[in-house]
Amino acid sequence: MAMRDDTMHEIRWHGRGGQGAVTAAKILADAAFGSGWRGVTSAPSFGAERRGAPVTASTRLAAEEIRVLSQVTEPDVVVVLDESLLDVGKATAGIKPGGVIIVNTTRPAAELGLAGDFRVVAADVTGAALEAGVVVAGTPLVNTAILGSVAAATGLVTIESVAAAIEHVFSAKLAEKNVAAARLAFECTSR
Amino acid sequence: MSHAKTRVMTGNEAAAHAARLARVQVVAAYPITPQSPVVETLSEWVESGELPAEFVTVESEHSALTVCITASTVGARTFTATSANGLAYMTEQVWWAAGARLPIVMGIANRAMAAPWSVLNDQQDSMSVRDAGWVQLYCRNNQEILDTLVQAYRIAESLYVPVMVCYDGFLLSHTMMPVELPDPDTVDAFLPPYHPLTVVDPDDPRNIGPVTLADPRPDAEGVARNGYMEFRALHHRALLGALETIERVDAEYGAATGRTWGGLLWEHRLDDADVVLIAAGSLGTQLTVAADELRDEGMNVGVLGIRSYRPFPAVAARDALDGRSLALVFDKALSYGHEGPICSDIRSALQSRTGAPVVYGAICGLGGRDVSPADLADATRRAVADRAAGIVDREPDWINLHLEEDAR
Amino acid sequence: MRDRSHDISMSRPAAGEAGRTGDWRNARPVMVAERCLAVRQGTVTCQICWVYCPDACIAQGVGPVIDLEHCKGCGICAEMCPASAIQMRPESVHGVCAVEEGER
Amino acid sequence: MTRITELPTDEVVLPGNRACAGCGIGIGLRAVTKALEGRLVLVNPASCLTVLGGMFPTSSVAVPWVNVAFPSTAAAAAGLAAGLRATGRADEMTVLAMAGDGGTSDIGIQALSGAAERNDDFIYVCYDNEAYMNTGTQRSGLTPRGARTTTTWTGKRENPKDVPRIMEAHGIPYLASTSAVFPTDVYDKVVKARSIEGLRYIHMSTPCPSGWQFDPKDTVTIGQLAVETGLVALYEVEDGAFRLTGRSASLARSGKRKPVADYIRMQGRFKGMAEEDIAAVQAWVDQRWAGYIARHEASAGESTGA
Repeated sequence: MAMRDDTMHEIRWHGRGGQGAVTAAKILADAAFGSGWRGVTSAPSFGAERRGAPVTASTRLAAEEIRVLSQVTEPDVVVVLDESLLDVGKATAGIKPGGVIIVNTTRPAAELGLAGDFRVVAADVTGAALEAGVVVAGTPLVNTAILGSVAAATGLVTIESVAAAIEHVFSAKLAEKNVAAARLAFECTSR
Repeated sequence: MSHAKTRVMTGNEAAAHAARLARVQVVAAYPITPQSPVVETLSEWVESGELPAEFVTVESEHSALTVCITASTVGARTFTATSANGLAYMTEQVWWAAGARLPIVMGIANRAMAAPWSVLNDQQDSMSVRDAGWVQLYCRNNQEILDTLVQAYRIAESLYVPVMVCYDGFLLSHTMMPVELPDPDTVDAFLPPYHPLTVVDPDDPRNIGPVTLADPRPDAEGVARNGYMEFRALHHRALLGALETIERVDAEYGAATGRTWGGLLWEHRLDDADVVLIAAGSLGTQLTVAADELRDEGMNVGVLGIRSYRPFPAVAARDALDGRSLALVFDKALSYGHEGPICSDIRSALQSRTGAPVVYGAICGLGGRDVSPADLADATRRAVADRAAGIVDREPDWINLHLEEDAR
Repeated sequence: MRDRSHDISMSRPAAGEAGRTGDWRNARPVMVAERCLAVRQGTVTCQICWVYCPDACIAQGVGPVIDLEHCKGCGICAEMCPASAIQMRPESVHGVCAVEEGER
Repeated sequence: MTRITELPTDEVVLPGNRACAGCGIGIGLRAVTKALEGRLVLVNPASCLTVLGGMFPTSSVAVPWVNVAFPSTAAAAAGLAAGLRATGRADEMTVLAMAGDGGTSDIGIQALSGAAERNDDFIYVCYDNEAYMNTGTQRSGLTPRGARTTTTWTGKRENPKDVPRIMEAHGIPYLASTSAVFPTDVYDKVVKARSIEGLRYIHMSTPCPSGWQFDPKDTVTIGQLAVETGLVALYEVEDGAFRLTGRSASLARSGKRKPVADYIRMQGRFKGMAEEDIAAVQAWVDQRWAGYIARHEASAGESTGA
């Protein structure tokens, strides 16, 4: 079992190159810092990223400074930006007993075929992104919306801190849409 | 300090902020993973006018350091950054910058050397130029990257030696963590303007860095001036002087900002430790987690971190290790055919010292091989067992190595 | 005392960096003033010897002046002089047994 | 065109330096520095010019001089220009890079190409003595066909690169080809270059008695012959307009180019060169010369509105 600082929470992100998983991991770290976590880190899957290829990223949250920099192998929380990654990305690998996996899907959690000692949270994050108009070149971008789902499903960060962290990244106009998407997803995700 | 603010940022962003706070005047760099975001950020600030500096978009790392060399020669404060093969490509100029006594500061996002290709972290790149006459400082986290880069200008410009600030690629360069940005006025007060030794003036012409013979040679007035070897001796003296300067600058930075980083070496639970774990960079950070775990198991373990690798704080390391039973040195680099470079330096520091600990080496993390605190704790347990068995000479322990031949 | 650890290799200009390079010569340029165009016209004209001297050993003038301490004896000035006013004379004249008196 | 007696008399090249007797560099360097009135900083990589400059603690050239690594000349000049701008001293001096043919066409071409593409603000003079003379006459990318060097014992088989054309392809604001033994041509070109902003490239043919193997007294004669045969052309390209200058312009008018054999037979480096090889060089020169004439006339036509 991996060693960790007391009260450390480890989140692993699964996305595809271009979906913004790395940005989501960063925004969550910023939101967590805004929510009062003194120790936060976020890291991309190290190495070259290519559009469309599966990528992972990680975020760690702790009450104190984080001193663990190695890869997240036993996450407390797994976030899946695209349902198609459940098959190819080994999304459930290593999930800590009692952990949670959050999946962007239109299907109910029970139909995802995920079994283990963890909670499965299904949310139509794409629906939230579309509703809020977070669409780039005809494609809905879910990386900000899903932060609302993470806030709802884990309670690790407040939706207000997520909103503030999104505002740090985007211009005012873009931030407004992205925050709206996150809030919608927050409302639609089971606690 | 009142205006200091904390933001969550990558190590590369922290490096860029440090260059901005130091008010660098000329930046030149060439893209290479994982360093590139540093110069992308700086070029954005130069284009937006946020950083009033010259940004030269050079065609190679060799030229990047060249631009810093000549800009520094005419008195500009300069910055560049690179990694791995980029550092290797500029190696000729790494030597030139030091021999010319130019206070250039360079960020190194440590990355493994090719071949085979790897963009991931180890420290082979900077360790391979340790002898070039630069100060080399290694950072534990992103805050230390920012603070050390600012300190580096003070060190460099006091001693007229260039400084390399090394931080682990991806593990720090691309990992976000909270970093407090000091107030610009605080940095300005800490870092006075750069006054070059070099004179570039048509009314007082000098020939800088000419052919210099082995022996002293008289000038036009018949006064004997240094030969090459005298200049090298003075350069060495400056590096040795850096031992004191690095500590003093860190302390003064602490007085200005409230943060110090241990000067040459840093320690974690070392006081009564019988077993000392040694490493440079973020590996040292992870060692503290392993040490805490082993302490919980009742093992007297502490950590000695190498912040200044050149100059090597041999006396301080010797004093810190005196009377311990085991020093276990973790290297993310290798002198092929011998052992890890930090391990060799620790051995030489302790040489012929009675009461010195047995020194074991461990090689880990080459080419980005993941190494967790648990792995480090396991390696420590193995070493402690070997020590208890009375083994003095031991081959380096390769952590997490899975050779095919071993599997058969 | 000044901290010499900051000394760097930085030269100051002076003539004769390579010593008395006049010693390099096998033959020396000798000015035959009455043939020199500048002398004949009494004005700073021609100056071809001056402009072509690689070592700046010839000072412009009505009758240019050659710095024999540093002149390496390449002979370009003599070769290019349109009036044959500069002649290259051997520094030493060799004989079989005895040394004859030369120009020096 | 400036006359010899109109050239400034101030000298920054000091007598008693370390260059070989009869070295063409001294003639060219004097003309270049006169054109800049001594208000310059010289960037110099390892080369014969380094030897001329002298050894610590004495310098033979009374201008600020920055020694740099062999491949780095153009980048070093770019850094000086940037550093002088950053410290508010850009108006105090012209940055002048001066490197040999090897330092320019071989090891230095990457940095030079980069600086040209960025149009960095300095003058680059390649003094072309057609081999690595400082290290003992090894062939460079600019060694002519037929020349024996210590790495082409039976004579080089290839023609040299046309570096000015390579530089012209970068679209730099000013480019010139000149010869050290035409000091007023050098002077006028550097004076013109001085007033232009951006990267200005000047290719300066520089005869070398030691490496080319001729009597040092013949440095100017040989250099003039190179121009009179058309092997070296004096020209400039300003904002794309090509113009032959000085002796080359008068040759273009008279059409009386001398045969390259006259030039080749005067030099020990071409000893034993086969007639067919000399003929091949002649053909190569004829073709290049025809190109110069065509461009010269085309530009002249444009400038007169024809």
